[in-house]
Amino acid sequence: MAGAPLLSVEGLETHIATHAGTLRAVDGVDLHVMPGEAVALVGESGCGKSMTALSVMRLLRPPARTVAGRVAFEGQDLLALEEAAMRRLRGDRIAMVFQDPMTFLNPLMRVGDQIAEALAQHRGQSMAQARQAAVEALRSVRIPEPATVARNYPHQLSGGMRQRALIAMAVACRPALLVADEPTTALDVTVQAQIMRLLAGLRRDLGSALLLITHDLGLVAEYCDRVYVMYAGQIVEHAEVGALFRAPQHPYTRALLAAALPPHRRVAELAAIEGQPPSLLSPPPGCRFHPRCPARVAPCDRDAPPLFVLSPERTARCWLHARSPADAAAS
Amino acid sequence: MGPSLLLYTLRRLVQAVPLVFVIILINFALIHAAPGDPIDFLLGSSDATEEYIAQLRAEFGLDRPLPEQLLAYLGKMLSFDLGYSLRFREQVLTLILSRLPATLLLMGTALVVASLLGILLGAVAARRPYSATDNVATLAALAGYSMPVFWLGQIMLLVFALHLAMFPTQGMMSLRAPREGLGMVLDVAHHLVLPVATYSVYHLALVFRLTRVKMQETLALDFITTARAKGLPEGRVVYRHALRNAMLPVVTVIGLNFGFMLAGSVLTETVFAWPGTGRLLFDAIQARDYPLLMGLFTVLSVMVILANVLTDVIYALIDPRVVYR
Amino acid sequence: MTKLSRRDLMAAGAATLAVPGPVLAQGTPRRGGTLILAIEGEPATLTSHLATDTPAMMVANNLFNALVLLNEKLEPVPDLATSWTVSPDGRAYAFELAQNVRWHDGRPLTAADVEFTFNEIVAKLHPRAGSWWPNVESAKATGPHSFEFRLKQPFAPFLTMLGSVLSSGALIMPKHVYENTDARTNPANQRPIGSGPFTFSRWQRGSFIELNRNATYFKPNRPYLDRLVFQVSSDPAARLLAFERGEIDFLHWYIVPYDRIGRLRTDRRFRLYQKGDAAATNGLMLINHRHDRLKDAKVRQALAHAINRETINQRGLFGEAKVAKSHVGSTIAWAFTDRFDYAFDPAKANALLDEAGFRRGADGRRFPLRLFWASGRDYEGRGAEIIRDNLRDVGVDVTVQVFDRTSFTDRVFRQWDFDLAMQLFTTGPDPTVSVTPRYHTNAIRRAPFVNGMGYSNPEVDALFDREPTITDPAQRAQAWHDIQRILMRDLPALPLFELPPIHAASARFADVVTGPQGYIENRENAYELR
Amino acid sequence: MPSSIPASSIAEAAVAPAPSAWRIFRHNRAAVAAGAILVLLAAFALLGPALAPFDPVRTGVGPSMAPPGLPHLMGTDELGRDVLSRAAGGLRISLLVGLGAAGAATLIGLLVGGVAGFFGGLIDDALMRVTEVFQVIPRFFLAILLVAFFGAGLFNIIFAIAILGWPEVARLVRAEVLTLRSRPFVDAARVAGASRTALIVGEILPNAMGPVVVNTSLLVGQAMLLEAGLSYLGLGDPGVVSLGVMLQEAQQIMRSAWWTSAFPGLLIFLAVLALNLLGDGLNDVLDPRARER
Repeated sequence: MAGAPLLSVEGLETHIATHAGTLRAVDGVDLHVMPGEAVALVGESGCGKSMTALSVMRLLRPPARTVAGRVAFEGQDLLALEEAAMRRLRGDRIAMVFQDPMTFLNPLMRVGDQIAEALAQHRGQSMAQARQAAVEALRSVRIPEPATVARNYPHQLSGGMRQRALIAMAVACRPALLVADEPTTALDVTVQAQIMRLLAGLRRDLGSALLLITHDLGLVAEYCDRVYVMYAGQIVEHAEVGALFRAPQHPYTRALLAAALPPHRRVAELAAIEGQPPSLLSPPPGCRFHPRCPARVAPCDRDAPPLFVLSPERTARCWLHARSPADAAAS
Repeated sequence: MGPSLLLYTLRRLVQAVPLVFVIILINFALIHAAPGDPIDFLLGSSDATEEYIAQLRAEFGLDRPLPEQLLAYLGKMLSFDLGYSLRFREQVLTLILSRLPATLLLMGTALVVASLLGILLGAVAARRPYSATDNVATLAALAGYSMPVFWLGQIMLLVFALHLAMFPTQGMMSLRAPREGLGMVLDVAHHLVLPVATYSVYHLALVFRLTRVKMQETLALDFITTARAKGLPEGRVVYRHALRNAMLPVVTVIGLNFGFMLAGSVLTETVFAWPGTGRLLFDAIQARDYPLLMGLFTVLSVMVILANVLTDVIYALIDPRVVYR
Repeated sequence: MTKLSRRDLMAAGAATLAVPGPVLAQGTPRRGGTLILAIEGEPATLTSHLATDTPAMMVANNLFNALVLLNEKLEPVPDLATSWTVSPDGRAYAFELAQNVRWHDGRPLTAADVEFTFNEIVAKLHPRAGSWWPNVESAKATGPHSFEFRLKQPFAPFLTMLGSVLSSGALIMPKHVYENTDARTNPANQRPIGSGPFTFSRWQRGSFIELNRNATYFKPNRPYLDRLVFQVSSDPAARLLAFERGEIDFLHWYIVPYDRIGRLRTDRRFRLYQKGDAAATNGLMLINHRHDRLKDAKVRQALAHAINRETINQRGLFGEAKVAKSHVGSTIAWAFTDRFDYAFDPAKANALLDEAGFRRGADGRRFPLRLFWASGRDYEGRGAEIIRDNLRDVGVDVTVQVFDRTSFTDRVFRQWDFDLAMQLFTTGPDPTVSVTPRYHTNAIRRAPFVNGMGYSNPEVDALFDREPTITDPAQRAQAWHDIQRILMRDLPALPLFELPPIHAASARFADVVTGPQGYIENRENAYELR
Repeated sequence: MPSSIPASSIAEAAVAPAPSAWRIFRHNRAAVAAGAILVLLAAFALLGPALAPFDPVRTGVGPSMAPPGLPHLMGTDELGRDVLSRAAGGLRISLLVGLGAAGAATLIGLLVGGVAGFFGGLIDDALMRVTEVFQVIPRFFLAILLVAFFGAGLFNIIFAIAILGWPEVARLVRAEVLTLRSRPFVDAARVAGASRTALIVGEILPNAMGPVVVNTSLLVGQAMLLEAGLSYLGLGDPGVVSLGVMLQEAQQIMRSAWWTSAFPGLLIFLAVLALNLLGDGLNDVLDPRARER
């Protein structure tokens, strides 16, 4: 790995103010994405991975707010950027693909117009030109009869087609980074594969990097280079895909992997992760996973483990890796 | 889409026919359920001649069985014979039609002003919920919502007509020096200000509140995030993406409230001596002119039904998801 | 009375422009201007032959003429008739009509129109014809411009009656428009063709009625104003505002806000007129003689002593009215007497009620009564509240109930289902036409504004029947004093107040009211000051 | 399941102990103030006639048209009646009309909506058609007709106004019942052999009450305004003095004695405003979703 990262997130903290108190949705996340690289952010729903993505995009809405950290993209600190400057980046250099193609499309606007809007905004094209370009964008995501589809409303398309349209919208301006938040969750299995292959192909063609947010380890294995595993607002493990699948270093990652295996290959005691993810309003003391952890040891319920650096591309937040106090301090 | 929209409109009109039938049925039921001889309700206390009474009895078939009477009554209604006003000695329909333009002018202006202002203010307030602007606007809307219309009208008169002498107090035009052409239009507009202001307040408050809530809800929807993720300016996100979606329920409620707006017109027209159907209704109540009362009820109900059909059509124009079925 | 020719007198009257009365104005009358008059409701028609409502009469009098009008002394003066003679036996009235009168459509007005009006319209349709028409034997044209009434018997108030168009409906209608049509539904009722000082221009339904100056009016120089506009204005508060703002120039006595008269009087922008004796009106409390307590005269007299009518005047009418002391209006000076009035005396009322055998119960009450009034005239409602309190003070437990006018009329005059009721009655211009029809036994009919009280006294009936045939004024006055004595003793109703005939007009106009008809007179004399 | 990203994240807040209803309500300061105003107004209406130093009906307890001051805090009217004493009684009647009409409308709406939602099918269709008819016809006019035809008694007025309000309640209840009907706890009760009535009354309605209570609080205010409107048109019950009747009476003299119109008007305004604010507050507590009403 050489050169400067395309995206680098350091110490990101995003809080949500609620009636009951402050919810630490993202609690000190570090991650980076290299140009052209595909990186996965994996975790159960509610672990803060989507909030991380929205924090990076600066699409949070009150009561959610990023309170600390640094997000560097192509050398600029996004969190310090003027809103207008950020807007120029969004949809142009960084684009986002969302989970549910139905609800993320404006039901009252023609599909083509929704794509053309971004082009008109960033490329300074007239609406007529942008509509032409939108048809091309639809063609590039392999939608048949793109000119017709451009004139359709979202409700007239199938789920897969809608997701393609959403992707077309995101890639229309050839972004350097594509943030995809569970892009296939709402789709049929067969369609899922098509969409993922489409994303992979586009990435190759455009040379874009991909930050894939998902809970589906199968997708990760197939399409990504590196993985961050997130639990309760924190990164608990980081590794190259092969290394992670071969030898997960965090009990939570292990549990995730086990849950993803076909039933006949599951190891009994790890078949499912017992219990519920903790409340982010008042996380448990010590390791946040300890109440559910099958391998907890002495300090787990007292002291929060640091991120132990196992190798340059490998970290894990677990006392099991505490070979000496120095290791802990080093993180 | 043109022809299919037309067909849709026609179909909705046809579907409204049973409603008109129900209105007529209610009228008929009222005549027969009210205490006293139905003929009293058709005659009031006027000094009618025996022949006229006999003629009415024959026309309405009051000596025949109820179903036959209903048929006779239906027949009269469907041939636009709404009866004869006892108070004004004139065909009820003629009377109502002569008053309808004034009411439509007042209502139409108020509806447009209130809806546009209400939607605009609602959208602005929704962008910064619970800010000072929002709180003031919300409280003001609630206040407008909570005042008897006629009382508000009288306050308006005292403040703007008497003390500030900015607007005339009565009627639709200056009677001392009638004007023609543009002068007359301006004169009518001048007379329109206070009644419209009074009349709009309730509706404005309603539209404002609804728009505000719907905008807040819409701004929290996923496709707004998509629009922002595209890097669109906030103004475009709010007014092009959110407002149009938030408008859908607002349009429906505006349509449904048309009937309530008519109620406001009675009170406003009376306070400002506006020569519309509301004033006519007031006169009809004072004189217990039952044929006129029922005629007004019928005509205004049909107007409300038509307004609802119109609302459906507008909704269909805004929302591509409506299936013209 | 031998011969009652007034030809000489009347010719002189015509020469001095017909209608005497003080000219209030500074300066001389001049042409031009628009007078805007408020009417409280939309009239049914613009003619007088069907309706007797105020708005209709206010408009109709400007569009039509009568044979004669009345002066301040309630004496007849010429209108269409330039002169008239009465036969020595008092049974034939011959009129000469002005020669140069034309209908608004240009046709000449002749005696045929007069004949048609009385025989075909007044006799058949006018709601109040019953009070005088039965005296008429025939009404005939005797030439193109001469006309004669023959009566069955002498009828002293006949000319006064003809001049009082509100009571008689005697506005002359065009034969060529109404002949062979149903006069009730003739479209001309809404777009009248008359002979009066103003012509019909337009009727904006619910808004206003506009009349224009009749350029070919038969009276020289009349009228002065170019336009009359009758603006419909129902809301009292808004109407007053419009008047103060100068949007309306005239408020007639039924809609003048009595509480504001004091202010208006001192405001130089306005001028008050106190005229209208021909249409003088009293407020009465009708007493149902069928009620088993009220049929006792002592009880009725006790009520009269118990009610403080001065309070009703002060609080109900803001001190602008007068306490009514008889059934005849005080403006009819020759007939009026206040000798038989009742003093406010609760002690006496209590004594009378005890005497009548209705002693107070343990709770201090004697018996319950219902007092009805019709919504619309707020002073009647206030009067009812005061009466309730007065009567409760002497142990009569009164409940006040208010109805809309139609239901009220129905209950009181058709159903006779009431104990006490508030009602206005006209007292002018002659008691024969105003008092007799509501207390005569033959007026006990189920019809509006007649003897719904069920009062019947043969003694007074005889007087009622004899009195109009008396031609000697002194004797006739004596008869009316006798009638008042009996009526005040029997109390078919208790007179409460005489409504003040106060009209308010903008001071920019002069002579807005010049005669005894007050609000309903035509505006041919009114002019705008410059 | 369609959900926005922030929403799903915020859903985590639900894991935390839910704030109490009182705490949410208290958070809405306007609603708390409104509640306080309502309590004061209700006390004024209920105790006023007893505490007021003057007979509200009796004329001449003071001078005619005395401006506000001592001893007549709200002045007197033209008959020398004490405006404050009358207003207390008037408020009581207006509140009675408001509560009566809103209560009746809610009851009818509960019945119709509950039955339609629970039984579904033909019954639902039929009832909903009727509801639609009543939503479309100009109900204020129907109320006018009813009062004009059957007389302006207090009961008739309450009934006529109730007719105005029930269709919304019915639709609201039906929608709630439809969603609740398929919830597990209802199934559980059904399996346990509960009768239909027991199901509706015992299981479904209590759970549907939130939005209904909110709607009722708004209806009370609406009904008070409608009563005032009917009174202005001369269709108030003349036998009892409501605030609307007072306003109507004050028409004649409002220029000479502004207080005869100002105080009754202000009382209606305050009461209805407080009811609306309260409705908003209750809405936050009881029905965070259906805020459009």
